[in-house]
Amino acid sequence: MEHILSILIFFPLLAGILGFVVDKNSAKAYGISVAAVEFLLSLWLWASFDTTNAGMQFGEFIPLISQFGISYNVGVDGISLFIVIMSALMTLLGIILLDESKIANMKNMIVSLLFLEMTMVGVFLSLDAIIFYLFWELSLVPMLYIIGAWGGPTRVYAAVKFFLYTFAGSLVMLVGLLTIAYLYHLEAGVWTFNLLDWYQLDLSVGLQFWLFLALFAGFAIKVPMFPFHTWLPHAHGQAPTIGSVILAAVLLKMGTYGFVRFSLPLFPDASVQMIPFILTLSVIMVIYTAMVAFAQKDMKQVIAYSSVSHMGIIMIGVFAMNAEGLGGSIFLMLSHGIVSGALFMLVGVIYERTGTKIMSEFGGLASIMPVYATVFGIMLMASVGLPLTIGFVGEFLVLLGFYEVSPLGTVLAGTTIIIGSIYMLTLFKRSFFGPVTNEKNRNLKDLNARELTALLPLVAIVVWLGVYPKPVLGPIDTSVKKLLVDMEYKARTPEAKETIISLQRAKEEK
Amino acid sequence: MIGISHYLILSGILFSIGFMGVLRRKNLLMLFFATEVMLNAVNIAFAAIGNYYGDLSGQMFAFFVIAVAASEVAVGLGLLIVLYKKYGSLDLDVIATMKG
Amino acid sequence: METLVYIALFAPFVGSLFAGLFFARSPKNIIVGIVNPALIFISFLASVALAFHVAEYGEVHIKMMDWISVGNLNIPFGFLVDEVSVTMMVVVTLVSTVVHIYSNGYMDHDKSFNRFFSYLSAFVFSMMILVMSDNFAGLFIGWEGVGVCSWLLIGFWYHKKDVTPDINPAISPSYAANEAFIMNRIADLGMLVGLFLIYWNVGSLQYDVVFEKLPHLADGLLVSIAIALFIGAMGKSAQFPLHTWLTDAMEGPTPVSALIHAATMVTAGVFLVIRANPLYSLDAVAGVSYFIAALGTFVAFYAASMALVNRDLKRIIAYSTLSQLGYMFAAAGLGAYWIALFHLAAHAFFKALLFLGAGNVMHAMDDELDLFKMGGLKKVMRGTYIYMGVASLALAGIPPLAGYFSKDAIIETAFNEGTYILWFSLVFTAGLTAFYSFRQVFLTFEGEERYKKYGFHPHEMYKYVLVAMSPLAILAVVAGWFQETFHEFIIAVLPDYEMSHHTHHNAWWLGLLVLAFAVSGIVIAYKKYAQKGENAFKQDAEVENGFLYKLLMNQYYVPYFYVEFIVKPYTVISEKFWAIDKAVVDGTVDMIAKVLYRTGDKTRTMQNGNLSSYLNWMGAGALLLILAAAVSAVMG
Amino acid sequence: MEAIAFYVFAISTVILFGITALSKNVLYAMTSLAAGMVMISGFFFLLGADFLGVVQLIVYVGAVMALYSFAMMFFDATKDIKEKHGNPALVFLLGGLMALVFVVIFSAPIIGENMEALYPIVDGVGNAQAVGMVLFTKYLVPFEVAAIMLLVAMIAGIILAGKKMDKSLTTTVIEENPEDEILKESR
Amino acid sequence: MLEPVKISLEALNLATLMPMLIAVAGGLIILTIDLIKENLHKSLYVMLTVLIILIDMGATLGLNVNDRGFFDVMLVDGIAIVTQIIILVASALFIPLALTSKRFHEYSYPEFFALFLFMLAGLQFMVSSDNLILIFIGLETSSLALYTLIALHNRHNSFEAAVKYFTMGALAAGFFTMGSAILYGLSGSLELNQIADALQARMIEPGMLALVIGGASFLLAAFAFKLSLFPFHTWAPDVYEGASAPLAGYMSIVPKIAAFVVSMRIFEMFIKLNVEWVQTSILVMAVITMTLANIMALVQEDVKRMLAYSSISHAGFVMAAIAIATTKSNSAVFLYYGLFMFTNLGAFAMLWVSRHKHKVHHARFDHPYEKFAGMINIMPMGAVVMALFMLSLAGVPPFSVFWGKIYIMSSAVDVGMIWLAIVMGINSAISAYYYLKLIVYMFLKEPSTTITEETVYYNVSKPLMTVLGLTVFATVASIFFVDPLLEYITHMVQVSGY
Repeated sequence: MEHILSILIFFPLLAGILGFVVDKNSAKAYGISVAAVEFLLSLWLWASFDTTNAGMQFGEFIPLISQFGISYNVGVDGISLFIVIMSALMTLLGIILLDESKIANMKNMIVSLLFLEMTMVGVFLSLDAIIFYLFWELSLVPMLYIIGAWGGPTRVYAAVKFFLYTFAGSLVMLVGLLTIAYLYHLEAGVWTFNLLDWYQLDLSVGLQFWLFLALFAGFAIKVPMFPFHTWLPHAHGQAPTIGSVILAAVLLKMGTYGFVRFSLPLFPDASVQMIPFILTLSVIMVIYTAMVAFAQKDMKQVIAYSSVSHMGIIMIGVFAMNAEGLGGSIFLMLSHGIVSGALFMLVGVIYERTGTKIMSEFGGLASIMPVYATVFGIMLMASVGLPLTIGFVGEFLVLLGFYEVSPLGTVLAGTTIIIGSIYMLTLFKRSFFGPVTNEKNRNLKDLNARELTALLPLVAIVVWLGVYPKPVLGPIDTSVKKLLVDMEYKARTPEAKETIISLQRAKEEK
Repeated sequence: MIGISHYLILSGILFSIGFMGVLRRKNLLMLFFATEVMLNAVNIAFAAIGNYYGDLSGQMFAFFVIAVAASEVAVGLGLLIVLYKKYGSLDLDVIATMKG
Repeated sequence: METLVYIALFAPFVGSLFAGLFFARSPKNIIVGIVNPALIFISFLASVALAFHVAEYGEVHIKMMDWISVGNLNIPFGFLVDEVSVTMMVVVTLVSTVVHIYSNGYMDHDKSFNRFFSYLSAFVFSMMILVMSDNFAGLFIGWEGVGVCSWLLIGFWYHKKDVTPDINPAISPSYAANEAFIMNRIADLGMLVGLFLIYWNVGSLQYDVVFEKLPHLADGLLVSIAIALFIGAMGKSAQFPLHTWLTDAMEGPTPVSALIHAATMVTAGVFLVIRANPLYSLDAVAGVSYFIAALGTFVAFYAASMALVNRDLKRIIAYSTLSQLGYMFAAAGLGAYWIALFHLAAHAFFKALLFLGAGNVMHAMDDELDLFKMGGLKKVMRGTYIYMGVASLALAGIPPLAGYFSKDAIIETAFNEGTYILWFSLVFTAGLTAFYSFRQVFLTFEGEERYKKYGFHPHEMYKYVLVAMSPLAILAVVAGWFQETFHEFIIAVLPDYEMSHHTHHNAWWLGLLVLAFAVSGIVIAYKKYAQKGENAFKQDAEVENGFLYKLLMNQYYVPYFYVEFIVKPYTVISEKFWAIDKAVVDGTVDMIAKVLYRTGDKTRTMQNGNLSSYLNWMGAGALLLILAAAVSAVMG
Repeated sequence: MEAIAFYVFAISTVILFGITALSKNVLYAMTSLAAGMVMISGFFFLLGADFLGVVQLIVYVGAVMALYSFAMMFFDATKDIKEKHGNPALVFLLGGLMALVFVVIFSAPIIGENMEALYPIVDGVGNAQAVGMVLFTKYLVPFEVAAIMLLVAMIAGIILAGKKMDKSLTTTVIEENPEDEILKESR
Repeated sequence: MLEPVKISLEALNLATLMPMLIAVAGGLIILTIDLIKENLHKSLYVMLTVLIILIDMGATLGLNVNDRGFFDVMLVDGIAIVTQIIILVASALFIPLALTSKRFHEYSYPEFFALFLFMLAGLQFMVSSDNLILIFIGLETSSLALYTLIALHNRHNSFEAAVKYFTMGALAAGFFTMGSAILYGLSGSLELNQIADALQARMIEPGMLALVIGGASFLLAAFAFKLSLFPFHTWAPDVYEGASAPLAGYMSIVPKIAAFVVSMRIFEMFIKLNVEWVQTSILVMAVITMTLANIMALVQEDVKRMLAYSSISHAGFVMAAIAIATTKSNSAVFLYYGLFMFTNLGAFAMLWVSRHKHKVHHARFDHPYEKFAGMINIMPMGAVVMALFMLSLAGVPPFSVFWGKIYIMSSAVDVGMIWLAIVMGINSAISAYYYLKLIVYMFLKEPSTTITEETVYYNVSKPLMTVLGLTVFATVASIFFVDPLLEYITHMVQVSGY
């Protein structure tokens, strides 16, 4: 399987195009089959992945616009491998969760999802800046449609805001990418957007700084970092369940992934310089959005803001710049994807039944829907980072790594475990505990087979990776270490070099 | 002695007169007159410069400008006629349905 | 031996899954009621076997598998069974077994019977991880695990609705559960910081590695680590100021209170300090240790004082638990780790017994908890009266019961260390302890039969439950007699603590003094609360309106303070932040869009459809260009 | 001599074109335009461009003016068109500034000293002859294109003014030509 | 006496004239056919025109690069050829749009096709010469034909549009001639290469700069009008609105690319002479144009008018490339227009497909946004196609316009004008709003009225679908042919010395 990556990227596209022909009533089955095949393919990728190799694997390189150095260039390493698998998994489960009786125009939904899957997988596998950008931008389109077509009352506003906000940021990023290519051209005399070539590029610290900012514009909005996060509550608030699931699970990860794949290795000095800035923003983001989450009345908004808060933790991990923090934050990307995806699914389940997401409409759901409450409880615990669930591993590692950067910051960011549990438990209490306050809810049905099929695998993963994260952490660790070594090698200023080294090892071993 | 500058400045002044006419005219027909003035003004300049260089190109250009002006008149008047048929007026304040 | 370790560890886990997966949705199933206690009992047997093994051959240290390994961090699932952990294991599994059996009776009519057992067994499992782990991360797993189980169990009757604090200070079980969880999380953050400090300075989280390297670290660092870990311990063991959750946790079913909030989980903090004794006994952190002792003493007194006036059967026991935890910390802080552990074990027995007895009373009184509505129950509940009497005697430190030995040792330690203020406080608190314990017992069982007024029809608990409680009763009596055996057993890992000659010399009158306090406490209680007829206890409005009474009744206004100065401001700030988020952060974005749009609307006027003005624009543009040209030419 | 001629012509053209640009009456404007163009041809003769002068007279004064006259008749030019001027000052300001700029620019020495004429005016050769020579060699292509342009203008004039324009097929739904059915997509 | 001139036919290099001659001949043939037999069906003329265009294209492709002909009046350099190809391809896509299933006035004239071909010839002359006279005549020929074509749509609007365009065009012609006169005065020549040499030699003379800049200003004004740069753009929205949709689309491509080439020839001469003022003012105009047009497009209610503003904005975008004046930026102009052509023509063709005889949905507009509400339900393929065009126009990769955009942005970055690249980026983001607006209407709104015979878009026909198919294909598959295209263009631009 030399071309496994291309197959992974283009299979959903092809299937999506063919999906136009599929009969309306069979669309969901079609979607499930395609997504399942895609997921199996991604598992196959994992199976044939060489976990000891830190570099890029399964690389493919086809020049597209040779004169301008744009090529179709893909590859996978430990960092991207699992995000790709997660994307495939979440798409599959999301499609399974779709309710045929509630979703008008299922075929369009399936086709958009398959296109979306292509772009997601494409973003994480691209090693060419322009191809990366291509998938990056393209991912907005199906999402726009999904939010806009199946969303809530102000869906159009939310969808357009989502699109424009992200689009604006990424255009600045594009200028940054073009500048890098130009600088490479100046130095090497050839045009290329090949990321691996760019890694060799030696940039002055000043340039690094500005380029970092340019790329920051694109990534930070996507993450979304405070104060660029306001599109997210709108998008989540209006999006249909599947939209929120994919948005939270995968699309947000593009931003943090971008930082890992681009900002850190390309601009080691600037990254080191920017540590205080980013970390300050992130810590604000963690605390501030967690508090805003607490103030929410709408269940989904709580989870939306909690996503922002958790993304802050991921950012902290990325800029902790040591194997623990960085590895942890990549793991946290996965875990946040799984957990927030599951939580959005769960909110979707209750929304489908009652048509509302306002917590005061609920109360005492645990008595009526015990299984639902149990699954929700498990996800909640994973979300607040309970050990032996997937959420703990990443959060622990991130905070651990961050401690080496800033103890005070860690204490501040660490409050996430407190305020995180405050809003989550409050949500749980308001909706699930207490007597049944709303008579309408008395006859709600518990999770049905379809919903269980979508949710139980996530529960299993939450527990499995919480107990035994090694198969995932291993490859991540290998690649992250290489990344850090490269960064240190590439850093120009001695201060940056020193910072990177000093963040790496425990004092005992220095 | 009349130098090149005299001709050119005259040409410029005539051009400005035409220019001003174009700007102020609301009657399309009279606006066309003003454009003719402008083109004629330029022709003087061409002829003068050509003369001072002892070169025929200027005269050539002027010649073609005259041709262009003539063609424009033909097309312009054709347009005016259909316009007049539809709007019943040549006033620019009337012919202003498309805006925004 | 590995097998035994795994049996001890996983038997409760199997029980939890068994009850949880197979019977979650079915109604009460007696199989669960049999299988789960049996599994815990197996775990107990394994623990006992391990204890003998350890006594003979020393510790068992096994590594099950890797857990997290990233960068230089390597955390395995490893288990260390040494004297300390095996003690805890035995205590935990023993109390758990009893509580499990007891729950059969207590939860008899509850429709969530199976769920209860599932949670309870899960708790035991978490607790076992906590005590058996061979590294700090593993400890943290258990630490959080018991937290969650505690959350689940406190909120077990989640369907109850929220009421105002003057009706029920805990508001509702689910509220209390959340409070407990969040309070614990605050402390956990401290614990995590401690872990981070250890990792970055030692490079490992394994106990053996860490303790070996600790002495080489800088003093300041050691102090930080000690403080951070102790903050963790404060939360779990409900030390001031993180203590309010414990009394509210009484919202949970009584077996839970017995097991979690008296015998086992709340002692985890003490366990942590004992486990980390190589750290706390370092000279560099002597200040911290002394602070621990002082705080423990303070809490001992502070909690006891609140217990004096409370009318709630379970809350009194909860305060007493707090108070006893204070004793344990006092001992641990003063370096007498083995004494702390000894008191921990003894306390587990009699306190669990006390709680279970209280459970019987509640069961009999239809979950009524107000002491003033009880009285004279001894007639119908003789067995329970005996149990609670014994437990209270033990708690009060009356020889030859368990409490006498363990508590006396602590008080003696305080004397021995020359910390006389602590010593006297502890002695005085012992008197208070005796008073409030017996106030409670007498109000419940002696005196007028006030319950009749309220129309209760109390009845004794099932026989088998009473039988099942007997091991605890026996242990509450006899545990103290094995002090020396335990001492020999435990000093293999814990530093020995011997009283000085001087203390030995004074031991007799010290003991007598404590006893005197205790007995007088009981006597006063008897006088006041056990009488019938004319002297019968009556509520005294004058006292109840007194400042002191109100202060104590309102728990020194600490919960009030928390609500007014933390919870409410937090809510308000959150709302404000949300408003800011919408108006300012999001508003700015929308503003940009609006400004652009309005500009578009404004500039539209330029396109007014009039050719003449178009021509003017064009002419002006051309002229502008030329003028700019002229200007730039002049400038250039 | 030349100076006198120049100033006479100059002043008269400026006045005449001024009337063209400012007069309210179409007739005056047109008449002065025609007269001005005659004066312009005077300049051409003055500058030795005899051919151009003749062309100017024929084309402008002859053809163009004739066209305008016809058009004027068509538009019923006797009725004065009231021109509303929103901002007359601006117009004069723009025109005045433009003139000023020209004066400034053209006061600079525009003519190069050592320029070689590409198509020099040879002494003793008649202007028309010389022009013909250049026109039919170098400028043959533009000349032909100009022919096309005139053709275009002619066609445009004819069809725009034609009767066929009176009934628009664009806006009226007439019975569709059966032939157009072939283009109709089956809906 | 004058010597008789003897010139061999070969020296004239008549081949350079071939493409234009074919177009002119074609026009004449059509006129002749009409003379012989009247009332022939328009499809005949359409196909004839397409054939002529194809033959023209063949002749164009057969031209030798950097050839001069006919006393050096003709200049067939790389950019001339590339431009002609773009013009011809756009024309070949434009003409079949006449074959709608509803009848529209202009296509009932065979003269329409003849005028079209003459216009083509004019444009071809205009781009393949560096002689100001020929440029002027070519420009005027094409413009006059174009005015007529617009008016032939035969509605109130179209006359108004044609007159507005015509009048402003006349003023622009005045500017052009005055600018040429000044240059002629400075250099004694009307050929750009000689003007360049002469100016080079005279630049040091005092006072020269004012004259040079003055001349440049007039020319700039003239071409800014043609390219619809601020503040000379005011005609564009009205003319686009008044013209028929395909013609509007055509106008946004063909006359503009021709004008771009001439601007390239003229203004880069100044830039190479280090007249910084020209560069600065072009940049300022370009930036204002793209921004202002974008902002005004935001508030439009009619899709066609929105597309008009969007075309203005795109022109501003590309004009910036002229100011950058490197080989890369010049190549980018052609790349951009080569790709933009497909998308924009496609978008206008979609409007054409949805055209009704009456203004069904709005008192004034043919294509208000409301008309497209719920199009996904009425005409799903049409909606998808239109959405693709909109995304492409917004610069979403991998659709065609994106490649042009990044190439221009990259060329801006290359000369250190990062601010310009960022301005372009932000403008793209703003523009995304109004493109999205249409997508929102098509996909996310319910149809405004119940679907009746009147509201269904049945102007569609096989030829239209073919054209749409081609444009969609080019828009979507651009990623695969950008490479050879770019290589070809860069080669052509390079050999032309730009």
